[in-house]
Amino acid sequence: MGDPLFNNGLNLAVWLILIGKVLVVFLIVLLSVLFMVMYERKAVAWLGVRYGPNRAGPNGWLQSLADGTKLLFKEAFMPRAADKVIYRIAPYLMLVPVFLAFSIVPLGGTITIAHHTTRLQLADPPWGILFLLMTSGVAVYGVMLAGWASGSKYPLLGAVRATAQMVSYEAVLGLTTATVVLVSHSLQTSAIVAAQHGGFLYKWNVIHTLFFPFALFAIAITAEMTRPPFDLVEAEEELSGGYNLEYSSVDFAWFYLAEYAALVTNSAIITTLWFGGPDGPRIAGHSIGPVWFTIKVLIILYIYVWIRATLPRLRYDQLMDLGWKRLIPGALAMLMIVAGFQVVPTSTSKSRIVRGFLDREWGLAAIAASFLLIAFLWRAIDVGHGAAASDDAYDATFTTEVDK
Amino acid sequence: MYAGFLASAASSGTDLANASAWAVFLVGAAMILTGAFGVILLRNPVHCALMLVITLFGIALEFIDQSADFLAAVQIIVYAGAIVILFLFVIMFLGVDRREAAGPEATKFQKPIALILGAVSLVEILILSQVDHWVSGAPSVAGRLDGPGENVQKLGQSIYTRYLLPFEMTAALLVIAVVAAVVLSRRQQPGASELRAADKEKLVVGPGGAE
Amino acid sequence: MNAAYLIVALPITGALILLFGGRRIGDPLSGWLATIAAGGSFVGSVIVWASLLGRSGADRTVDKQIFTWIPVGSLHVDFALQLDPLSIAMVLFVTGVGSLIHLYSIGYMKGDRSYPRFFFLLNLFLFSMIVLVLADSYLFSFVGWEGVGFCSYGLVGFWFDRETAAVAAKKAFVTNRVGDFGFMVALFLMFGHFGSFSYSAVLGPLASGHSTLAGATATGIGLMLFLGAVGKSAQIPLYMWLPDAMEGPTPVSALIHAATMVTAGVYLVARSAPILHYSHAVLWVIAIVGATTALLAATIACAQNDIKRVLAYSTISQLGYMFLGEGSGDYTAGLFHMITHAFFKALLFLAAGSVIHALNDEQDMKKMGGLRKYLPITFPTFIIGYLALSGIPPFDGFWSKDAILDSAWHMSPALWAVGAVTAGLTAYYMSRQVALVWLGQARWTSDGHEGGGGHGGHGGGEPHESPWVMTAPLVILAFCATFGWLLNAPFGGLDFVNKWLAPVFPSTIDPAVHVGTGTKWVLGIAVTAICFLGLGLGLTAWRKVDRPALEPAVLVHGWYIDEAVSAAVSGPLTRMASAFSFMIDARVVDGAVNGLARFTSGTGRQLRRMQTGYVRNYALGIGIGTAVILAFVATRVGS
Amino acid sequence: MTVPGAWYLVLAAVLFGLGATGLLIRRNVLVMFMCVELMLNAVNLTFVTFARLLDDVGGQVSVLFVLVVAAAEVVVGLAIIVAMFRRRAAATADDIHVLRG
Repeated sequence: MGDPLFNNGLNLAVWLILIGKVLVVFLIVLLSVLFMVMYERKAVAWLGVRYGPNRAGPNGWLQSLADGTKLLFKEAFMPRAADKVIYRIAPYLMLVPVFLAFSIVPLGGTITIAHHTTRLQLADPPWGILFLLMTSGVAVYGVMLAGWASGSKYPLLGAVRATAQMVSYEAVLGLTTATVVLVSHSLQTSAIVAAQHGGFLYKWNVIHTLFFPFALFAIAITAEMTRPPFDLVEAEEELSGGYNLEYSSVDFAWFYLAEYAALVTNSAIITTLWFGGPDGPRIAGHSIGPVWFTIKVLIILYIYVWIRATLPRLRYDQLMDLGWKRLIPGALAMLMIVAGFQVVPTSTSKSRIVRGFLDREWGLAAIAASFLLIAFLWRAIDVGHGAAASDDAYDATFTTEVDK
Repeated sequence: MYAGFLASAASSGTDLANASAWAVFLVGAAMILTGAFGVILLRNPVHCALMLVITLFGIALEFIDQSADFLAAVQIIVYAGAIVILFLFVIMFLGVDRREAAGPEATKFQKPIALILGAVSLVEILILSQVDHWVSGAPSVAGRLDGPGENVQKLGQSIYTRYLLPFEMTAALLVIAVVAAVVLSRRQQPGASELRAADKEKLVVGPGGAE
Repeated sequence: MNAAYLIVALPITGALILLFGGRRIGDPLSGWLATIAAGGSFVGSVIVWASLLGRSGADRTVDKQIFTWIPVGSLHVDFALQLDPLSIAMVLFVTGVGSLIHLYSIGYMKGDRSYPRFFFLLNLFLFSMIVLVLADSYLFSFVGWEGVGFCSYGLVGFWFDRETAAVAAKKAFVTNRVGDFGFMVALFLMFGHFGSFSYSAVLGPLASGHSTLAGATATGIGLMLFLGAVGKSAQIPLYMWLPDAMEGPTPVSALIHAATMVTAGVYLVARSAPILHYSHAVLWVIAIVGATTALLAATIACAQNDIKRVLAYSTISQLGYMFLGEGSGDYTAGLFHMITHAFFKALLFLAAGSVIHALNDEQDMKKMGGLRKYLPITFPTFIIGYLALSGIPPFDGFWSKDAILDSAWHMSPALWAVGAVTAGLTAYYMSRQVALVWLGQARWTSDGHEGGGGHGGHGGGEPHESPWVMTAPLVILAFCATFGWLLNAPFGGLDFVNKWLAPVFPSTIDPAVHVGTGTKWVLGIAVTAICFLGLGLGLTAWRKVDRPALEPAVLVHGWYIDEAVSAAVSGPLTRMASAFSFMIDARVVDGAVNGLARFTSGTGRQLRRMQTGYVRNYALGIGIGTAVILAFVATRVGS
Repeated sequence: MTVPGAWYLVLAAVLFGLGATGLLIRRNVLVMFMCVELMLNAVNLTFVTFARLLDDVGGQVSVLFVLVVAAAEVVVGLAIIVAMFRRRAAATADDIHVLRG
C-alpha cells in the first residue's frame, strides 16, 4: 500500500533518496513561488492591458527574485509592544504547513533510482487526506499569531477576521473532501489519483461527484487562502494592510512566500483531488504524468489570477453568510447525495426495472432528503433574515427619531 | 510525524523499529510535559494556548507510536485546528491577553494545597506504576485492532455498527452545543424581544428624549 | 391481528391531533376527524373479530405485546393487549356505539366554543375505554379505568363555567375515586397473592380449576373488585354521581350510559368471573346489590321531570339488572343485556338530545308534549327505544331482560320478584315519559323558551328535526334495538353471544342455569304481563292530565339519599376534621414539620460556609477526594 | 511497538496530574479550560494505550467520542465566558462567585 521504497527496509540509499526527495519538493515549491509571483503580475497586467514588470531580466522575469533580494537586506523591524518570541515564530508557522501539504501531492508514476523504486511523491501515508486537513487547520496559527504578536490594532483586527474566515470555511473543505473520499474509497492521495484513472474524464472526481462539491471546494479553499475575492484579511481600505502590517524585511518575505506557496500547493491539491492528478493521455507510449500535472496546475493558477483581476472583494457579512448559510448546507447535501449513490445495491429482484429502481432508491432518498434539508435551511435563513431585518428596522426607527 | 511513519514501514531490523518507537515516545513525552508545564506556568493566556498545542502534538505522536493513525490526525484537526484556535480567538476577541491579576487569592490556602495535592498525587501514581497488572480487561471485545486492514477502516466499522447509537448521540450533542453557543453569545437586542410590532408603534420618542 | 394496534392507535392519535391542533383544524372538521378515528377503530375491531372467528374456540386468545412497562425484579408488567372473545365483544360495541355518538355529536355540538376540546375528550374517552377493555392485565386495565374517570370528569364538566356542571363533575370524580380505591386494594391483594397482575397469570389457573386460592382471599379480592365496579357502574351506594352527570352535553350522557363508562364495571366483574367463582358470598352480594339498585333507581325514575334524569335513573336500574345477572352466575346474560342496553339507551339518549336540541335546551318534560308531529324521525326511533327498554317483545330489551330474570329465578325467586317489579316500573316510567314528551298537547310556546347557552343559531320558531348527522345514528341504533336480540336469540341456534363467549366462561366457573323450558315460558309471560300492565298504567295516567299526584316527594328527591349523605359527611365529619386540625395538625404535624425545617435550615446555615462560590475551591475538594481514593488504591494494591 | 504500555500510562497520569494542578492554581478561566483539555488528553492517551494492550478497537472509538464531547464542551464553555465578559471585564474564575447568591 505504502511507498515501495520501504519494501526492503531502511538502508543508507533509502535515506539518501528520502532526503533527496525532501529537497526536491522543497525546491519545487520555492521555485514555483518565484515563478508564480511573476506569472501573476504578468497575467494581471495582460488582463488589465498594461505592460507589467519588464525591467529586471529578460522581459522582467527576474523581477520577483530582485524583489526578494531587496527584502532580505532591509532592516528587520519590530514594534515595541510586540510579543518578541511569537512575533518571530509566526512567519514560520505560516510557511511550514504549506510546504508540508505539498508532500502528499502525487506528481505522477514511479521512478527507479539505484534499484530503488519510489513514487514521485514525498510521503504517501494511508491517511493522506487527513494530513491535508491537518495542515490547513494548523495554517491558521500563522495568521492569527502574526496579527496578535504585532501588538497593534489593525493587525489584530485582520487576524481575528482571518481566523473566523478560515475556521468557517474549513468545515466546507472537510465536507467536500469527504465526498472525494467516498467515491475513491480511500484516504490515500495516491489511491485517490489511481481511482480517477481511465474512463476518459468521466472518472475524474470533478465529474464523478456531480461538479458541485468541486465548486464548493474551490470556493472554500480560495477563502482558506484568503485570495481574492475573499481577501478581507488584508483589506487595505479598512485595515491598512492586515495581519502582516507590522512585518518588514525577511519576516515579511516569509509571509509573501507562504501566501504564494499556498496558492501553488492548493492548486496542486485541487488537481489531485478533482482533476485526476497526473492522469492524462500517454504520448508515444510514455506516461508523462508530471507534464500533465504541471499543465493542469498552471491552468488552475491562471484561473486564480483571472479571478483576482476580475472579482471585487466581498463584504464581511456576505462572506460569513456565504460560508455558513450557503456552502455548508450545500456541501452537506452533496455529501448525502454522493453517499446515497455509493450504497452497494443489494436487491435481487428479477426485473431489471425494479432492480434498477431499488439500486437507486438510496440515492433518490438521499436527493429527496437533501432537497428537504436545503428547503428547510433556506426557510430558516429567510426567517432569520426577516427577524434581523425587523430588528434593524426597529433600531432604525429609534435612530431616525433620535436624529431628528 | 514522519518518524512514526518510518517506523511503521521498517520491517527488517527490529532494533531499528524498536529504537524509533522509543525515540518517538521520548520526543512525544518531552513535548507533552513541556507543553503541560507551559500551560500551568506561563502567565500569558496566548502562550498557554500555544503550549497546549505543543502538548497536543506530543499526544498525536504518542498516538502514532501506538498505531492510532486516524486518531492522531483527528487529534490535530479537531484539537489544534479547531479547539485551540477557538481559545485563541476568544482570547483575542475579548482582549484578555493580559497578565493574570496578581491580587490576593480569594481563599488563602488554595495555591499551596493545590501544589501539595499535585505532588501527593504524583507520588501515588509513581507508587501505583510499580504494580504489574495494569491491564485487566477482556481483550478484543469491540473488535480486533491488530491484523490486516487500515486503522481507519476498523475504526469506522466499529463506530457505525457497534457504537452507532453513541455516535448519533454525539452528533446530537454537537448540534445542541452549537445552538447553545449561538444563544449564549448572541448580543441581546435592547428590548427587541419584549416589544411587539404593535408596541413599537405606540412608542413615541420625543426629540432628544430617546433611550 | 395487527389491526388490534389500530383499534388502540386511532383514537389516541385523533385525541393527540385534536389536543395540539384542534383549534387550527376548526369547527366541523375536528369532529369529522374524531369520528373517522372512532370509526376506523370500529373497523379495526371488526377485522380482529373476523380473524378471531377463523380460529377454533380454545385458540381465540391472542396477546399483542406493545412494550414492557414495569420490569422491576420479578414483577413484569407489559403494555400488551389481550384479544379474546370477551374483550372483542366489548370493544366491538364500545367502538361501534361510540362512533355513532361521535357522528351525532358533530351535529349536536355545532357552534360550541370548545368544539375541538369536546372531540378531544371524546376520543380520549374512547381510547381509555378501549385500553380498559383490551388490556392484558389488571394494572394496565387500571390505566384505562383511570383514563375513563378523568375523561368523564372532563366531559361532565364540559361547560365548566356553569356552577352545576362543575359540581357534578367533581361529584362524579370523587365518587369514582371511592370505587378506584376498591380496585386498587384488589390490585394489592392480587399482587400479594399471585405476584402478578396479568389476566393469564391470575385468571388462567383459576379458570382451569387448579389454584390454591383461599375462599377468604377470593372474597376479599372479589368484594374489592366489585367495589370498583360499583363506583364505575353506579350501583348502591355509589350511584349518586350518574344522575348529576346529566350536566354534561347529551352525547356525553349517551356515551357514559351506553357504551363506555358504566359498562366498565360490568366488564370487570365478567372478566373476574374465575375469582368470583371461588366465593359464593360475593356472588350473593353482587346479585342483591344489583337487584336493590334496579328497584330503587326505578322508583326514583318514576318521579323525575327532567327528560335526561329519567333516562339516567333507568340506566342505573338497568345496570342493576346486569349485576343481578352476573351475580346469579349468568355472565353471558349480563353482558348480553349490556349490549342490548347499549343500543337502546344510546338511542334514547340521542333521541332525547334531539328533542332538547329541537326545543333549544329545554329539558323539563312538563314543558314538552305533542312533539310527535314536529320530529318525524326522532319520534319513531324514540318509540322503538322505549319499547325495547320497557321489555316489550320482540324488541331486544325483552330478550336480554328475560335471560337475566331466568337466572335470577334460579338463584332465588325473591330476586326474580324484585326484577319483575322493576320491569313493571320501568314500563311505567317510560310510558310516563313518552306521554309527557310526545303525546298530549303542546305545553311549550314557540317563542316563550329563551335560547339556551351553547348552541344558538336558531332562535324561536317551531321545533324542527335535527340534521342528518344526528338522525342517522338514531336510525341505525333503532335498527339495532329492534333486531339486536337476534345476536343471542334463545332458540333456533341463534345464540351467537353464548357460543362466542363460551370459551371465556367455561362450565367450571359458569355452570349452566337449570331452568326448565316450561318455567321459562311461564316466567317470560308473567314478566311481559307485568310490563304491559306498567305500560298501560303509565299511558293512561299521563296521557291527558298535566299533573296527577303521582310523584311523591320522597321519590322526587331520590329517597333523600343525597341529602342523607351530605348530612352525614358534612356534619360529624366536618366537626371531626376541625377537631383534628387543631389538635393533631397544629401541634403534632406542624411541630414535626417545623422542627424538621428548623433543623434543616440550621444545618444549612452551617454548611453554607462551605459554599464559597469559588469554583476552584470546589475543584480543590474534588482533587483532595481523588488523592484520597488514589492513596486507598495504592495501599490496597501494594499489600 | 515495543515501548511497554506502562510508560504511556505513567506519562498520561503525570499529564493528568499536571492538568489537575493547573486547574487548581490558575485563575484565568480560559487557562483553566486548557487545563481541562490537558486532563482530557491524558485520558485519551490511556484509552489508546489500553486499546493497543487489549487489542480492542473500542478504546480508540472512545477517544473519538471524547474528542467530540471536548469540542462541545469548549464551544459552550467559551460562549459562557463571552457572555460573562459582557457583564464583567475580567476572565477570572473567582469573579463568578457572585453567582453564589
